[in-house]
Amino acid sequence: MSQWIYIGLFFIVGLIIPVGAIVVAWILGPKKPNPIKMTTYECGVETVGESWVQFKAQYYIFALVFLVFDVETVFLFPWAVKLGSLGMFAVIEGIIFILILIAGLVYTWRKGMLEWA
Amino acid sequence: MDFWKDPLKVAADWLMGIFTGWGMPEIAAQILIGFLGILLLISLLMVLDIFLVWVERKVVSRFQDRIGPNRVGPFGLIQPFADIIKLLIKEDITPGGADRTVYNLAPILSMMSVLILWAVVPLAPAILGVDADLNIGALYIIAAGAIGTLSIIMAGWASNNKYSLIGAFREVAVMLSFEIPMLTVMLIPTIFAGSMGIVKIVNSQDTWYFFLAPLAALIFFIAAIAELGRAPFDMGEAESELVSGYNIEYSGMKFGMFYAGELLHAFTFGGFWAILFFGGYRFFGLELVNPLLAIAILFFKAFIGYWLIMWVRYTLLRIRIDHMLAFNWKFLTPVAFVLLMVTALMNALLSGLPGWLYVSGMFLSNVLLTWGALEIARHYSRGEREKVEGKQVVEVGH
Amino acid sequence: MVPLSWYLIFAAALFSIGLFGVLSRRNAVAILLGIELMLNSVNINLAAFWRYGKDVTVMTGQVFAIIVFAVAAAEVAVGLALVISVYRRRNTVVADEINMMKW
Amino acid sequence: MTGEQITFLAVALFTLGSGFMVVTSGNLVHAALWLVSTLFGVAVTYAVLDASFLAVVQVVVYIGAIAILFIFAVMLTRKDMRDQGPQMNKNWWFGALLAVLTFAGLFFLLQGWDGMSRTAAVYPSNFDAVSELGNALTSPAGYVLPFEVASVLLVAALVGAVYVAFNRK
Repeated sequence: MSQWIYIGLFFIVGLIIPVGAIVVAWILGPKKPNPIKMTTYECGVETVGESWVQFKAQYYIFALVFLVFDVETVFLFPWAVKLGSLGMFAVIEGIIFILILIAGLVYTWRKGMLEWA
Repeated sequence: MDFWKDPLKVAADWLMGIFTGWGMPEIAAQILIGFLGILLLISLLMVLDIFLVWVERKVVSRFQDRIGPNRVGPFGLIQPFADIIKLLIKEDITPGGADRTVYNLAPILSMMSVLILWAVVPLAPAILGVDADLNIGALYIIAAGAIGTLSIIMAGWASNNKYSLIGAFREVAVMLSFEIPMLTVMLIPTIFAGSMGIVKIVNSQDTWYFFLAPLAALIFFIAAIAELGRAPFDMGEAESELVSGYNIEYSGMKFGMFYAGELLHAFTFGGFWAILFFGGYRFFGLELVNPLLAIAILFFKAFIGYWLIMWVRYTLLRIRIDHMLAFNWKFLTPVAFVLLMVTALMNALLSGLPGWLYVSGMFLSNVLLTWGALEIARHYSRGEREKVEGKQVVEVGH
Repeated sequence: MVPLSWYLIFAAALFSIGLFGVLSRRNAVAILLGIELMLNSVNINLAAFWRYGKDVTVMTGQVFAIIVFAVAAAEVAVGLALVISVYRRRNTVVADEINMMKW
Repeated sequence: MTGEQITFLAVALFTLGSGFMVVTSGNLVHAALWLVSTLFGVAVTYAVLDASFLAVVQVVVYIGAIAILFIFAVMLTRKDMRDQGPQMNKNWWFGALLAVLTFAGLFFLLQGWDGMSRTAAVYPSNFDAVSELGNALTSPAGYVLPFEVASVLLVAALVGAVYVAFNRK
């Protein structure tokens, strides 16, 4: 708990400093908005249509694969901490775990989901 | 005499005396001192950040055979301060269609995600409460990175601009993907040290972990560059196609936050590279002489890491996003997983052996694994090339 | 010290908010958001019971919570995949309009 | 009121407030962002409970992966930036009633339980929770099977999700 107080203080200071910088800039800077200035910047070309563009589903697949692997790797952290004192049994257990993980990766790969098609 | 041994502790004790003299309870005084210490650290980091702008500009110009800033002050040293003044008095334009709250929150979170990383940086063997030795330090780095990822997607979405949305998506896809090998290689120092606490990892590095796991250090370095979104992985802000990516609609100080955050992030990851694989503040017992010397050692090592990141950035070309993601998922991630298995196995097999045998066994297994992975990759890519170009590939001498 | 009851009531309130989201939202993604809130409230309970049990060295509560993380991740992965699959076929994510299994 | 109680109340109010915004916000991207702040509040709750590992995993997994996946999914299932039509179905009042009743019922049930005013167990000063967790997850006497099954579950989820959503034939 006492360590987390310091971490919390870091969060607070880490918020104060950028907020302070932006507020100071906001006070010092001029404020003369006009409609042209506020338009979307697309290299000077008139904006066509909504800013929403249909983005590739591929981005979503990478996020999906990432989610699964992220959770699994996080699972391995307690294992890694304890590895030194548990001996061979834990090592084999971890290797089985990672092999299952790799099986998932291989399946995704075979399915062609990792291609940027 | 006492002051020079541990100046920060002396200062903390002195402040403690003052605060308790005012009738403040001890816990509150401690928290206040912690707050002041953190404020001091972060202010110094911001000054360092301003200096990094100058370093970056000077180094890139040298790489590109230019002189760089040289007008304002000696060697252009005052240039970044002039930049700061410009950023401060510049008009802050919010695009019309922007989602104001999210738009304003994004640069703040981006900067915060970098600053909070310093909560787990062990600056010296003994320094007041700032270096809280969390027993989850390694994961904390990734957690702070998660907030950075979020800030990028917020900036891209809130700007209401096609380029920034595409840039944010690319950037986030790359950052997410490269987080997997990074997490995996972070497990390797954890295995050696038997703890996730950064201080324990540093203290147990009697031999630098670089010698135990050079491949892990390399993978961490590559993943860190991708995580930072710097060239050759700067897909998110590919200037020539996406103008500036997710931060295109930002101006003035808000853009300054993204820019300064990126530079400080690079420096911080140089520091983490040094901490995880190159012994952090340790340098042949020199760190025990004086805490300030230990901090100097850490910053020196971090600068070397930062310099390498810059070197890579200004030497290599941008990689296409499909190549980048394929490189991560089809090469880096499997290699990292295999390396993790090999390290765990070797660690168990070699644990009883004398030190030098252990180190050389680990080192050799890493080198062998690197060689094997490169061979397989070369074989595979030759096959791919033959598929594309027909059977006419002739091995060209280097 | 914070008594155990505060945590339990906090978790119950979060659970109820999540339940409200699940029952009243039209968008399928928003329904999944509500489910996330409910899973989180369960995890708070597990962590609180670990801390307020007789012996903190018994890690059952935390192990349970970590397994819940894995289940939540799996649930999100499959749930959102189903939503996207439906969206691609029916061009809608409104739960009322997804009625292919109804006669 | 001790400092810990004030912290807890502030965090709980923040979390519940953002949780309420998650279920009522009209803009789905905003709802997902409010979810992030709820999740962050829960992470702080874990930190208050001394469950450091859970706190960090909460940020890494929930904010770093699940929330991002939600934002991606919201953007993938919309035709333009804004949502049209009402976000609540016509029976929302029934849902609200049921939620209030659930809370009241849970509150009533908890009132009758005698363990409610229990205070936290002593936290040994040199107790390394992560190491103990590693022990529990990997030692044969602990939770080895759930540990491995979780891996299988996640791979199964990956396979299923990839198959359902993106089966290219």
